[in-house]
Amino acid sequence: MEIPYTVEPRPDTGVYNAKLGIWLFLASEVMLFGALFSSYVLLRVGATTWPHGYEHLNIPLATVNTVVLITSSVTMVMSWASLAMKNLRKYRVYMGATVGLACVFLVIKGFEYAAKFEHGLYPSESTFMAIYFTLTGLHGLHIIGGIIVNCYLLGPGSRMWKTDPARFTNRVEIAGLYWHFVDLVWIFLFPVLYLL
Amino acid sequence: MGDFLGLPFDASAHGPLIDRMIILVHWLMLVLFTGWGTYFVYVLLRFRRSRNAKADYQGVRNHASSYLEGIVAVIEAVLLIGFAIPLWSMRVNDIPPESDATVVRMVAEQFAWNVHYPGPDGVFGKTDISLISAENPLGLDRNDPAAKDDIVTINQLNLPVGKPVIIHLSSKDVIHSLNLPLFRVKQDAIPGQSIRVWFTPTVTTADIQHTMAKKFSLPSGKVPEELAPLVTLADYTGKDGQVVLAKGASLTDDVLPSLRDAGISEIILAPETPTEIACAQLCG
Amino acid sequence: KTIGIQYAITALLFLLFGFTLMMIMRWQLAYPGQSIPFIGKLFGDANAPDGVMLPEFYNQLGAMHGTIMVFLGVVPLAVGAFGNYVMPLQIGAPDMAFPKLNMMSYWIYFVGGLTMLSSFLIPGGAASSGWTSYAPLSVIATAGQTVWLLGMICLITSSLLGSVNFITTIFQLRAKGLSFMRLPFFVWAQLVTSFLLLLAFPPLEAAGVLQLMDRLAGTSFFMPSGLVVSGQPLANTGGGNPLLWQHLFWFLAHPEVYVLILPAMGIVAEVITNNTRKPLWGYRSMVYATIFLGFMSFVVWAHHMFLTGMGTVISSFFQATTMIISIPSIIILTALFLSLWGGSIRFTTPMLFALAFLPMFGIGGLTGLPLGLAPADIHLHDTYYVIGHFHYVVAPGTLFALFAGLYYWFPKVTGRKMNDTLGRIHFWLSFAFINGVFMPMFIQGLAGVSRRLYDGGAMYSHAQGVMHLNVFMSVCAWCLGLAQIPFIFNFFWSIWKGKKVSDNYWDATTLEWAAASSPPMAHGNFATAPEVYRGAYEYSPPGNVSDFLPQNKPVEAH
Amino acid sequence: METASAESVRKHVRVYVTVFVALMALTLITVAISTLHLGTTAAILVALFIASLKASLVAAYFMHLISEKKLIYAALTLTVVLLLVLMLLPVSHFADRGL
Ligand code: HEA
Ligand code: HEA
Ligand code: CUA
Ligand SMILES: [Cu+2]
Repeated sequence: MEIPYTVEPRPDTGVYNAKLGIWLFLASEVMLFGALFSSYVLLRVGATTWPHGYEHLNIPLATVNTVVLITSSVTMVMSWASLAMKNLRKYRVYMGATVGLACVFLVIKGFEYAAKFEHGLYPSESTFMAIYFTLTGLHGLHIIGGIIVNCYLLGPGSRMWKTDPARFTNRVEIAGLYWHFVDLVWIFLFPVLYLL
Repeated sequence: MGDFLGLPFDASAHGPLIDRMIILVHWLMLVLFTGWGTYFVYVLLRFRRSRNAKADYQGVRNHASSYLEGIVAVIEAVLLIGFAIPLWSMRVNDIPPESDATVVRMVAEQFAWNVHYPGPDGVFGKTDISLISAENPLGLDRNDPAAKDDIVTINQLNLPVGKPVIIHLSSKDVIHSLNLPLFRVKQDAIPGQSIRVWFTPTVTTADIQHTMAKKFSLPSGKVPEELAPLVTLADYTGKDGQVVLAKGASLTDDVLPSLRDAGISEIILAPETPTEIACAQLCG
Repeated sequence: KTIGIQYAITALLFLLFGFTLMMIMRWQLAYPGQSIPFIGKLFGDANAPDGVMLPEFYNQLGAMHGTIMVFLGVVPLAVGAFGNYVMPLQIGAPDMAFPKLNMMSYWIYFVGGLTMLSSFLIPGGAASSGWTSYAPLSVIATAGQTVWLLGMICLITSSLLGSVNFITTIFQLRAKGLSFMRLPFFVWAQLVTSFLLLLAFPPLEAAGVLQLMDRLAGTSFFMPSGLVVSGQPLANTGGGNPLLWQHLFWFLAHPEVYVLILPAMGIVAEVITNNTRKPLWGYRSMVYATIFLGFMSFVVWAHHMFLTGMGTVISSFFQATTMIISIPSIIILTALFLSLWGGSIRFTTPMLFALAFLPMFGIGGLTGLPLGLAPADIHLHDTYYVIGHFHYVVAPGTLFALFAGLYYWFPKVTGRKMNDTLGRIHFWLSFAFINGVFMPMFIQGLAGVSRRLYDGGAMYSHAQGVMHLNVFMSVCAWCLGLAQIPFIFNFFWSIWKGKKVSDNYWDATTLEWAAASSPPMAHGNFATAPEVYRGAYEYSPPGNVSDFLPQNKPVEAH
Repeated sequence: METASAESVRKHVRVYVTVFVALMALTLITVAISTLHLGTTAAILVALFIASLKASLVAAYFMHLISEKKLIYAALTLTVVLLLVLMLLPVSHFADRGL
């Protein structure tokens, strides 16, 4: 007996298994970052002094990174759309772009970190720096996770396109949902850490 | 009920209120438990297989249980609004003005309580962590005029009876919890925060000691270990008229014979320190 | 299914280990400062010089007992084992929705468990700041705490993967005709439990990451300024808040306690209906109560923090929510009680454990009420009263329900039944001794004796009156340990030598009994996809020949 | 969006592009505003408002939430509610530290 609804949606719930699964996973991610965010609020309200992000952090770099990440989100959704339009070549291009942009994001972040360390700004420097490194670090890990998944879907994973295109398209959609969420987290981190 | 629960001796003004709270809840619990318990036992006997071979598909038809649940809810609401909330606000909001209270600072550390009295001038001297040392656990700045008359004790808290006490509680290292069970006082001491606790002692230590004193028949053999930490509240004289066991001393094997031939068969003993500053938080 | 069994064995072994730690601690509580007999020498001078347990070692055992029992014992057994094995069968699913994910979740749990155990071997020993790991104590603690945090992060990740899988499975793979109001109550319990795990655990994961940063990267999330530890000012920059940890911890840990109890209630409901031979009374109200309970459990966390300096407004809020959350529990228990009325009760071994659960959980739950009223909590907080309260819900409560489940589903898993006589011996001894351990705790607690004292309070005069109870409690604890021998023997003996029984040994109605016993370990549960025609508990329906009507039986058998 | 006909997908693509432009614009706007150094409260409100706007765009269009199924909505509503509870955590901490 095969596991049903791996590809086609279950009539009464209207979704296929992985779709529900990823959304539930994202729900828990929301609670994870939500908890860190409310910790940030609690600490900041309790703090006697709190620096403005722009005093310590490099806004131009971060802005570029925001653009990069949002763009990668678009290429991601485009890669799914290409598959929906039965076009594997375009899919490869867009997915490749997504991975590429993700790496660019990490490289830029790398420069940012390096700069901090040169000025002797370590997490232990202040609560602000601690929050900054923890949040961006955790977000970075999520980016890396995304890159791994996307690489798989770009390389070996894409063989499935031959055997079971519908399911492969779903997988890409799932990966996309995760990727957009990572982007979404950054959309909040950027103002919270850098602009306020 | 209070005795049944074995709540400790009350030594503070608000103690009885807290005990009443505890007692009331336990009445509710007792009623619920015995009620359901008897029902439970009855059902198990009445509806066992051998007595009731065929189960009844419907089971209970009436909805008495809903009313029961309603009643429990109402009682809980009464306990909460009628007793718990007012009592809590009395504990944390109605703090008497410091002018007519004994005010002390207590700073917890692993593993001691540093008590800081402001002295006659009623003003606490400045403290500074850079001054902290073995001799000066609070880092009290002795050059500060206000500090001149300050008194610092360790693990000892002396308070007048009948006058409110306000304790400014904090900690040097980890979280501790000031626990004075006989005074129904318990409050976490949290580093980086100063929290105020207040209560009014109603009994002197001596009186507590007397209420805790118990008669023991003189042990035949050696002194059992549970008697060892206890002390007498009076002098016991041998038959030659001179004191063999002085007031405040504890029973030892060597005095037993002389007490016996003095014809003393029972002896009154009480804990040496009937109440200590306990710490109720895991702190290492 | 394989995974369910793996979970069961691993979890049982951890339970046994956690209990063993406690039996060692109970020696120290009964005979403070006396050398532990036989095994005392084995712990080394770092922990117990010539067999006398050091306070530090006592704290390690305490913290690890709590952690292991909750996160490595009961939750994996209740959710990982019963959830994985029984739930898919009960909803007529071929398997879990994501088998690979499921396997990952088990192995991550396994690694997490080994990590925890390994911490006993490192210098400084295991975590010793209680299972609650309150900062700053936990931040300045020995390396064991770091290992504890890493272990927790594994366990949390495993639970998250698990719960995603559970929820998806329940929503997506229900058999044809199995609408939500036809689900066995056990499945409902698992569903709500999974949501609790899914949404309450991440905050603790976040807290864990922050504490790791504090310990490894020298940050000060939980460390206020100006700390002086044993005379030396701490180097850290400060600016943190110790209570932040407590908020995040209890935001998980309160829902967690319902994670411990809900599956237990589910099992009890199954066993009771089956052995009263009548439908569950008030099934719907139980379902709604469970959902409500699950939701409320997210807004009571600070009732563990009344004495951290809480004002009237907030304390009133949390007292109110705490009182409110007791109502659904009362509803569920009442429903279970009333289900007995008019039944034809068979006192089988699982039934004995299930019945015992009711009053035991009753005691545990009722003693939660005084703790929930802040003024009473002033006297009772962090005393043995609290220890008594929650052990009544987790030990004679949850553990007994889990035993009931083990005896009840054993025939399904192995095709053989466990020996009844041994089962009864196991029950009656356990029942007697477990009460002997925990009932005196209320007396000690009311007398004001604090928990987590390595001498059981012997140092305090206010405790003198009740110290003698410690010996009795410890003896009961050790006898409770002996009382498990019949069970352990029975368990392994029955796997190979137990009496072979039919697929539906208990004449039950729910779907798992429609599947062949000890189904092939390969994925795929049912020969043909079952179809459901009625609710889960059609026992002794009027005008039916047999006294039960399985969910998947097509036509009324007139 | 499993069963998306090529045609409907093309429509999607146009939407994606517009959303992309909007996101870029909003990004620049927040940065611009931040250079004005408004008062803390105002700054926070504006920044969070714009962030939420961007987030909802991403969620609605890239993650196809506008056309999602009831079940998903239900799950997310629950999550959002509990997220709010989580956000009340600091409030519960500071609201009144009575003593
Ligand atoms: C399974 C676990 C579990 C469960 C179900 C509960 C249930 C409850 N708990 Fe408990 N609790 C814990 C596990 C649990 N708890 C743990 C582990 C701790 C300590 C953590 C630590 O500090 O280490 C704790 C601590 C704890 C505290 C903090 C105490 C302190 O530290 O000072 C409080 C305070 O409000 C509390 C309250 C409650 C309440 C009101 C319930 C309510 O949900 C109870 C509702 C149930 C009922 C009201 C019973 C209804 C039954 C009947 C009416 C019928 C009874 C009659 C018969 C059966 C004959 N609990
Ligand atoms: C689910 C949770 C759980 C469970 C089940 C238990 C079970 C028990 N606990 Fe525990 N306990 C805690 C959770 C739990 N505990 C927590 C959280 C703390 C607080 C820690 C802290 O202070 O931080 C605590 C603290 C605690 C203390 C207080 C220590 C102190 O404050 O100093 C004591 C004291 O007696 C105690 C005793 C016991 C006993 C005697 C049992 C007995 O009921 C044990 C019964 C166990 C069994 C009967 C074993 C069953 C398993 C088998 C038979 C295995 C079979 C194997 C195979 C078939 C392969 N516990
Ligand atoms: Cu200080 Cu416990
Ligand atoms: Cu709780």
